[in-house]
Amino acid sequence: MSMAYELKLEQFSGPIEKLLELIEEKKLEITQLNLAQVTADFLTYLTTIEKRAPNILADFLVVASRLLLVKSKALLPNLVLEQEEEEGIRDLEERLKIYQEFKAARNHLKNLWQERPLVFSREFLASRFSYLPENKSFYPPKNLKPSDLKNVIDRLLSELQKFVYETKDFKLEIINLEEKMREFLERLKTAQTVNFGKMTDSQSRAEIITCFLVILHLIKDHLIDVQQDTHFSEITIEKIQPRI
Amino acid sequence: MEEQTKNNLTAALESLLFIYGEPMELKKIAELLEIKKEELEEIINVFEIQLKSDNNRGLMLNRIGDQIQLATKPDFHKLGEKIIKEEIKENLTPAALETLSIVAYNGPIARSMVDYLRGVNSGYILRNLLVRGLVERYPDPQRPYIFLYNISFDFLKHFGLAKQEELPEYQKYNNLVEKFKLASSDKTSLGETKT
Amino acid sequence: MEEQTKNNLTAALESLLFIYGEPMELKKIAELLEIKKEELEEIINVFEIQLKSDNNRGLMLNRIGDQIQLATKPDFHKLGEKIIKEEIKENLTPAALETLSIVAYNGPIARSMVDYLRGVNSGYILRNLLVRGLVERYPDPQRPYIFLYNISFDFLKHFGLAKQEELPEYQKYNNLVEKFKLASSDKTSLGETKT
Repeated sequence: MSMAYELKLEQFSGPIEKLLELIEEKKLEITQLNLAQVTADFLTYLTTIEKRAPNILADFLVVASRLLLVKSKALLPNLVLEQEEEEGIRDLEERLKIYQEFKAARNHLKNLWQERPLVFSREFLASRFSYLPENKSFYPPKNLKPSDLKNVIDRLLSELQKFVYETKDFKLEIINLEEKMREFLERLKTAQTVNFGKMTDSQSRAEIITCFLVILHLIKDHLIDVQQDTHFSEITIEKIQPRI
Repeated sequence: MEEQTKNNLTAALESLLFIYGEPMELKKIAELLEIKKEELEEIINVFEIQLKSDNNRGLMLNRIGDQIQLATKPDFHKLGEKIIKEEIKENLTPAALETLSIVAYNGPIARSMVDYLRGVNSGYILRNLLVRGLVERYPDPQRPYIFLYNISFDFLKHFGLAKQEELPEYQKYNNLVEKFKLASSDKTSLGETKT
Repeated sequence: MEEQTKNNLTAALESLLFIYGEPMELKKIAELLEIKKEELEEIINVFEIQLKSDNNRGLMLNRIGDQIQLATKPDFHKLGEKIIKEEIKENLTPAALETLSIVAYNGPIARSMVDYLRGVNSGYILRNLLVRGLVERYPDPQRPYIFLYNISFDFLKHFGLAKQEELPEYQKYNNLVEKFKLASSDKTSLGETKT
């Protein structure tokens, strides 16, 4: 990953902050009902992240999936969620509340921050020469060989390399999203319904995320409908017949 | 401690920090001055108050954890800017501000906790803050495979603060997250790695 | 002069000399403090007496013709030598070794690039290597406020090498870093400081 890319990444708030922003824009309090109200906005924002900062997408999806649970609960009052899911929602609510309160602290920093330092210190041994014994100024470390330097730089660069390539791989998979969407709609053409479990069975984390995103997109565009007949049962994805 | 010795030790501390320039570990200072750490703490207190209360003095003592550094008082920043002419403008992007405020009010803090509060992997942002020198990290003494992040002396310089605790409403926001840390400690212990 | 202003000017003088480090012309100081040279002389006198008479102070004022400099009192010169010996006798820390290897394989190199490759601010460590004579620096001819660092000739000689290119697999590692440099070229021009 290049530094320019990192800089771009720095322009994006985290998902909790973003969600709080959406709630506050509408002057709402943090309640489950209100979370359901901003779910659509959050999903729209996801597309920005997907295009411009794909390597933090997975984290936004974690929050998105919890919001979808909140939303389905609001739409289907009889829906019973698993205990773990309920906890996930409560945890999200809790973090949002902390975050909201903490916002004042962040504003303190923002207001007090000076682009140029207000305080100055001295360089390490700024007046070194007066103290150097025997006026010598060369102190090599003991037992250091050129090959030691080679070993150190080799390790350092391979770590950096890992850091760069992990990100690249992830980007490539996400870029295939549009292709995946087409593929998926193709399958629905012939099958009419598809099971989410089957679709994501034995796939990598990145692929499951991609699938999930595809589904979110298609729901948003009213191209598919998602159903779960009974609790714990398989999620079925159905193509919506275009009205003529 | 006798008055005379204490005086000499304050003077010794001043000259030591003046020569060294960079932040210095209390342990190292105590060794060099050949005194106990408790004695050193006492001298530091005296020195700190002297600097702060005396309008004749242009210097102050900055402290983070077990390190101290001698620096100029913020009142004289215009003079500093005139002498040190190069561009040292640092701006804060939204993600940097978000991350930095968590570290500032709650450091030393593990990355997993920053990630959890923000809801996003903060590895890149923290690395960037490390590179810019606004944040420092060191291995957690309790859990050697985990790094703890805290603000740096350079961070203090941008605010003209002598220590982290001087941040506005520090205690309030520190407590807020501490409470939360406790409540969520079982969740975060899962995904931690040294990064 | 009023007491209050005089106090502030003494403090200003102290912070000015503290930051500058080297001997400074009286004329220049008067300009920076925006006072007349006679007023400055008065303040210098007061400051000099304060430093000399106060056993709490570890610093003194050196006068060389029309220049003054802040320095440690002779009583503490031994202390200064002790720090240097401590710093020098220690073997290189892993962080110092890392920094040295980057400079050795990729010098001349700007500090911001070393920071980026290591993922952490390296100002203090570079300064340390400079003091030990393992590394040299000179201003970048293209960018006036930026220093470029390289492995010192003394150190190469110590290794028994005639030039940097004789380091093991020099070309390979040098190329690798050049690649990273290109990838990051958008940023390096932003946050650089002269250190």
